[in-house]
Amino acid sequence: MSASIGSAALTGLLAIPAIGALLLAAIPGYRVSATINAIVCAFTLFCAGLLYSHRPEPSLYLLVDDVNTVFLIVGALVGFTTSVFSAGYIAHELQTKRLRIQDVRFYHAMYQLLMLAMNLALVSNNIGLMWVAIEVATLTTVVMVGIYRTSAALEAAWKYFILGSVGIALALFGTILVYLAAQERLGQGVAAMAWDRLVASSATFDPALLNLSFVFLLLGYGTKVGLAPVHAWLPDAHAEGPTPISAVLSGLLLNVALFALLRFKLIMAGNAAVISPGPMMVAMGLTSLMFAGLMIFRRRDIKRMFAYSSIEHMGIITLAFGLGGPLANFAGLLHMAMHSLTKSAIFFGVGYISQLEGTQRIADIRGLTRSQPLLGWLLVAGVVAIAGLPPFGVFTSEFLLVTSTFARSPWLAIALVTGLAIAFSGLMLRLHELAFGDSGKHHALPAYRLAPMALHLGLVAIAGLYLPPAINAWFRHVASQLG
Amino acid sequence: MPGRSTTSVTPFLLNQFAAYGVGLLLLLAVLGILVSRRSYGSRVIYGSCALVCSALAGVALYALLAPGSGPAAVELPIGLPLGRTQLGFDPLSAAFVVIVNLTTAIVSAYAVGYGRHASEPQRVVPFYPAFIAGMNLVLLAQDAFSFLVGWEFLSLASWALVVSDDRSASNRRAGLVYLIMATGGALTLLLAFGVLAGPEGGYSFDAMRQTAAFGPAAVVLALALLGAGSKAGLVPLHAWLPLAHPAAPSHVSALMSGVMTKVAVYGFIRIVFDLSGPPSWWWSIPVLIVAGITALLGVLYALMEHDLKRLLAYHTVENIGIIFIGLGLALAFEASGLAVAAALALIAAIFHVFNHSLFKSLLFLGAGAVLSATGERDMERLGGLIHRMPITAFTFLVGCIAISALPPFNGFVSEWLTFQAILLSPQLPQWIPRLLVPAVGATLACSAALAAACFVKAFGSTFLGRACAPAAAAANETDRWSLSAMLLLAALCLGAGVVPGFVIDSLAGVSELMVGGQLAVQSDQPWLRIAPIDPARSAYNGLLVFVMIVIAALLTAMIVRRYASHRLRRSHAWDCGFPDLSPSTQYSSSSFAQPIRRVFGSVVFRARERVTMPRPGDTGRAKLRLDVHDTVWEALYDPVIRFVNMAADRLNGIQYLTIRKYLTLVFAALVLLLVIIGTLR
Amino acid sequence: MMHGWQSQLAQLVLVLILAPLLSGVTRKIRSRLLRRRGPSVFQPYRDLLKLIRKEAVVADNASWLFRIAPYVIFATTWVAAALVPTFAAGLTFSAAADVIVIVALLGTARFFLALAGLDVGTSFGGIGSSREMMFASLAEPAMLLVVFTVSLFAGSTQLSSISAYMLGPGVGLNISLALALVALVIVALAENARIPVDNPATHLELTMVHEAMILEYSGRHLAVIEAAASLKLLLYLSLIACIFTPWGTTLAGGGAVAYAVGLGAYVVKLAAFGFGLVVFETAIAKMRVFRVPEFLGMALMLGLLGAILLFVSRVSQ
Amino acid sequence: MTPLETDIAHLLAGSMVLVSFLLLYQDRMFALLNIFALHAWVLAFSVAWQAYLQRAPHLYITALIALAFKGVFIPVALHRIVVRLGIHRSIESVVSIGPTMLFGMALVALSIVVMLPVTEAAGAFVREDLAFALSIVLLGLLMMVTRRNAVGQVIGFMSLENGLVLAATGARGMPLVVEISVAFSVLIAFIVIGIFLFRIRERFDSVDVRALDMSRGESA
Repeated sequence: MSASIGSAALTGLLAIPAIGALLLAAIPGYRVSATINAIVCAFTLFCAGLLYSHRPEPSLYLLVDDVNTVFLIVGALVGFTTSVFSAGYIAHELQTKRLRIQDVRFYHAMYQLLMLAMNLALVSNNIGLMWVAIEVATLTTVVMVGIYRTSAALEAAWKYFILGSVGIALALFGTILVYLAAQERLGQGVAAMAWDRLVASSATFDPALLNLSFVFLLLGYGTKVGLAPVHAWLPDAHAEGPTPISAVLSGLLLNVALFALLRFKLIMAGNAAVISPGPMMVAMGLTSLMFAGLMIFRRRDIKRMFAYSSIEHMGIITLAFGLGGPLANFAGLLHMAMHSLTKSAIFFGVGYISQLEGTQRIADIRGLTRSQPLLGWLLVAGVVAIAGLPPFGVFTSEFLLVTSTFARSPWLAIALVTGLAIAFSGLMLRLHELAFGDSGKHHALPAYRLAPMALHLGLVAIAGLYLPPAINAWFRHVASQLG
Repeated sequence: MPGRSTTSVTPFLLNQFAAYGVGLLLLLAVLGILVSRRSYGSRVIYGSCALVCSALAGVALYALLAPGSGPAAVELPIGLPLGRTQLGFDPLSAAFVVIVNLTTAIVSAYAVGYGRHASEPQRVVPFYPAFIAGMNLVLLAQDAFSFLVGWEFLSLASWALVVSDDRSASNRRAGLVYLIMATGGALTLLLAFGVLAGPEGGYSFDAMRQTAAFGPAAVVLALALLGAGSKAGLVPLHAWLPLAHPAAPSHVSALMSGVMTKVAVYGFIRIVFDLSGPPSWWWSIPVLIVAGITALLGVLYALMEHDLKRLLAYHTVENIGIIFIGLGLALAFEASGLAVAAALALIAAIFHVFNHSLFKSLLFLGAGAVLSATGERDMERLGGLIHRMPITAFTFLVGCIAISALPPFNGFVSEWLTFQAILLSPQLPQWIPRLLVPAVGATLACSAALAAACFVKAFGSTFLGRACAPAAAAANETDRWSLSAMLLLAALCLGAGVVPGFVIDSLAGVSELMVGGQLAVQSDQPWLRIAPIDPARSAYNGLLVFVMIVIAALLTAMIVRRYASHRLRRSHAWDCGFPDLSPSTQYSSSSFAQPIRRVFGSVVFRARERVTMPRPGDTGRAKLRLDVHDTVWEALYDPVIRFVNMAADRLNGIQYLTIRKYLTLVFAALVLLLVIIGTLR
Repeated sequence: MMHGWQSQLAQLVLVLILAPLLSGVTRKIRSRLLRRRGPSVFQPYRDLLKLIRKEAVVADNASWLFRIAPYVIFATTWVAAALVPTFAAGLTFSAAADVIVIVALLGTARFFLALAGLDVGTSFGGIGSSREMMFASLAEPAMLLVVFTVSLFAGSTQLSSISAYMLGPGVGLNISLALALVALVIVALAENARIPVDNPATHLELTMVHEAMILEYSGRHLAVIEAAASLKLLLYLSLIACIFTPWGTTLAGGGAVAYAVGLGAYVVKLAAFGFGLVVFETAIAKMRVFRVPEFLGMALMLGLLGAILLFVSRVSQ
Repeated sequence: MTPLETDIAHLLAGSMVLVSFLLLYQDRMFALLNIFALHAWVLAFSVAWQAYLQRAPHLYITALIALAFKGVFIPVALHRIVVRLGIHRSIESVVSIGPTMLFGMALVALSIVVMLPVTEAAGAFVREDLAFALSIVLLGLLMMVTRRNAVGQVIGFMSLENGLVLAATGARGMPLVVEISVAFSVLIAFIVIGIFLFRIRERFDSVDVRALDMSRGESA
């Protein structure tokens, strides 16, 4: 019974966005299409929610387990709230003639296509299928980043496209290597690409091939995650694309790529003879943390700054998963979820800010807590949350991460703390310029437009103080699975 | 449960009260958002804060004095996913809760009146209760997570209060520096708890006490010194303090300076004395050295200052130094098994915590009254206020005497106890502390004397002499609420000075718990005197001294009245026959400090005076140019900032590479990893 | 067991009576050494009475602080003086305060004196106050280090116990004690505004310290302050006496004879110290103001040296 | 399979590496295009050979795609672009040819070294083949990095991708090979169109910092 509901939900999870994409491609009016977009996302969220309690039978191509359910639900939630935010945002873009009506039509179709691709990447049991899905997701975001057709936007899209393609190529090579390692044991054909079987029997695989493959996968999918030094596309793509897309990129796509990395890490973990992937991930995570933290100091574009903050947090999460162990994995999962919610909330706010102020230059934005108090204070709350101060959830995960790390390798913990402090200082430096001081302007923004942002931050705050036992147990279970 | 009468107040019940108190304060913060714009809003919030705090203080006092009230923590379902939040009293936290909330209650009462001057109450009122709640949460926390949550929440709320007047760039800078340093401190504490908790994360304090600290305890000490020290304001981590404390509204400055720094002291005691096991003797060395430097530098900074609130903030640094001297001695004694001496030193420190929270907030409230009456913080532009605001002047004078450690007020008692502890140090078996302690004692004495000089300057140039600016000449006495609050604090300063025995006795539980020793019960001593070790060795009777002074003064006055002429003529000042000159000729605060600046400052602050005299016949005006350097900032903070900026600049180039170069990065990473894979096997 | 309360009362009165006489005597000797006849030794009493009978002239903008300050100063100094054993040790109140308290009481007096100097808002008052506090910032720690040294010997900070210990057999000549004595003398000179730190007789504006602070006082207020000053001198001399030359001091439970002996011994000591003081003063010249810190710094160093020597030498006790 | 068959497979794969070196060496535009066409043809043959060896007819499709799309269409298209944009003169490369070749050698050595530990169980066939494929990938990447010219970089990317296809077809019975090759063809089409649309005359990195400042509000 439960399984059948599950399979229905799974079908919905993939079918609904697909139908939505076709539908939205057909509908011209943006009001209608924006509403439909939100509704479709709501249905998708519903299906994702169903999957939490009802699991379908795993097939060779699709698999729903505890791990990807976490990513699915977080992703679907962010996707839904973003679609709500995007409705208002896009309307403004139309008024200001930055987008034409057919752009919007294209945009909505692509939005659903992106949702589809990401859901597929998450639920796919077949590593080849996962690779295809992630490539599709990348291409859709590429065209959405370039949608403004300004020289900067095209340049960003182009950079994203080229680097992304190389990343894809590397990831594919890694995938092929994994298949080669597997087909010795599991025989040729699809079976040797089914993730669950790979994990089950990875102990017997050829370690040398696995080592080699992980190098390519780490760099290939790491490009998508935005880990330094293969991060280069990320800041510009965030800065030049429409803000909803920045929110989706930071809130979802990075997680999906990270999820792919995790899947392969688990395969590696199954084999005793391989060079442990942990240190590599830790190294890249730490590099990204330090690098992004320092880059924040020199940013003049508000969206690009928060994009770097995304790199920083992806670094932290990668570091946590690289460390492994129940505490660190738990911290990583929690941090991932919290970062998705918080960062997308921040981008919602930033979207409104750039629209109200008519600029993304930090130097031109002052005293938001005066010009638009609610928005300003929400931004302050968001930055405080992302910087890892209580009562927000990011603090909880950083607390767990740092305390558990110190016990295992003190120097790493000290480096981690240094990186956190640097990034914190950078963010606060900019926040003081943005939020405080005198601002001649006074912006009118209806409060309900801020509902998605408030919702996210509210969730993060609640999670920081009280994680419901169910979720808590669930995360711990997943953490234990992540080895 | 059966067999227990429902009327008896159990520890658990007290802890519940405390938890409710914190919750109530948080509710007030939410309420504050709603009502702060109303006319009555601020009064309601501040008033209820005063009530809640006095209630909390009462509960904590009961928990401190009631026999057999051991910790039975309240467990809340909220908090860390891997363990529950535990709130509760033990003697240490109870003592600090009393200290914090007593002062906070009075300050809140002051704020009821003072709050009317706030131009933007909505930027102050909501954060005020949150601030208090944060402090109480830190004190009540019985596990690392809620401790740190409280700690950071406290920083956050006080930061919001510091930038409450965000129009001035200096305030924004103050807020930035403060928040960054506070978070840096919190991160180091995070590491400290990481050491104490160990790999599988025993985050409750009980678990930490039972399991030996993972890793060397020296690390814990260093991290605690950094973490707690940065919030308490130990030199050289004090840099944020003189920026942030004056920036906030005066009643908040009073809390930040008088109370919040004490929460940091609590954190240090909790970690070093309680959680990290028995100390080894050399722990006291770094603590004593840092503390001595802090005490001396703090007061010297204060002497160089002519902004009233900054001066007070720097004095907080000095007093923190004095407190940590006591703590360092306690560590040395405890490590050498001299339990009674350790108890004496610890109690001296905590007693000074109590005293400082009283007179420092009193002084800040006075400064606030002056600020709201004249709109001036710069002492060069004040003066003569004793005529316009006599009661404020009187209470401020009391505060000055108390903080200068002069009998019969409370500041003297705690320093006297510290001196007694210093005099016990020859019992220490090790050489190094025996060499160090007298030097520390000299430092303590020196800083006490300099403090007296500094407060002669502060009171003199603010309240005495002639007004240097029209604003000061037109000032009016402040409102009733504020006055009564300041009078109450002044009375407490005197009370704690004349009957210190009660305070010492009520701290017995703390010393027993922390260093495993107690002083003799002081209330047994005749005539309310205190004799910490032995009456024949040293004793002090504040009450008697006070009474004697009063009687002597009255007697003299009576005799003079009886026999002397009563004629009294008002006339111009004599001033060696100089004609009555403009107020600008009188000694300003910086000219008052000039001799001391020449004696001490030339070394510490590289203070240089350059006088340019016009040649005889030349009618140009003479110029005195004075430049003073903040050596600590220049030596420690500037390099760090420069380094970060340099690194940021270097890396910033990576933002502007071309796609081909980015590809080169990818390629390089790939080749590197392949080489690693190729070589590792 | 203690002395009766009468002896404490007696001391209270005694110091009050002896103080002006002491300054009278020193002045007399001083002028003799300068080949002048000089005023009678009772001149100080006459001055005080004269001042008391004169009308008090108070500056226009003097505050209430200006008028109560003299009484506070006098009262604190008097109490401090009453707590130092003079002719008898272990008096009723001596348990109420140890030597640290006495030093601090003098600090209170100085605090108010400096404030009074600032109150009227003249330049000279400011000069006096700031210099006084600068001296104090070095003199007080030096004094406390002397206290450390001495009380480490006696294992107590109670003056009675200290003098009792000094009478005892345990004390020989000790380098720390010698250093402490020198330091204490320097401090005493500074605190009592004597040459070479300050000149009690001068009214040359730029050299004044103590006189500059009380420049605005007149009449009864001035009288009270002068009395306090002489009390302070007496206090320091008797402090030196009871620590370093406690011989003849009446211990608890002595009879009338013992009291007489103690009193006699005390007067003799005062006279001797007074003479020594004057000889020293006439022998040397006054320093520039900014030489004084070096002078006092020497005291501080001596005190620290003595204390550290003692802290270290007290290893195995 | 007979040794001869595997040897032929080796021969084809090895000759692809050789052609990659030729690409790396080539510095005249049209010649570059022709050599890339050759690269694609060799790939097509080796894929077809694999199809024959593995009895996997679907691989013939891949071979066909390689032949038609990369062997014919793309070179022609690029040829026209080059003419249209008038950039047929020559290709300035960042590093001069000599060092590039040496580095290429080093890369081949590296790829063989990392492949050595692969157990014989994995089959000599796979191991050698993979070594070749890996070196082709690395050489392609090297070419992308060293060439300043957009066309040159596209060709580098395509040769890289040829290496992937070689590996994919070498992996016996790997599913989705066809789909993947199609997907990649789409990708390459995008890139070529992009070059054509955005008039990226000289190189990907034509956008210089000052231009970015204006567009991004990110002055260095």
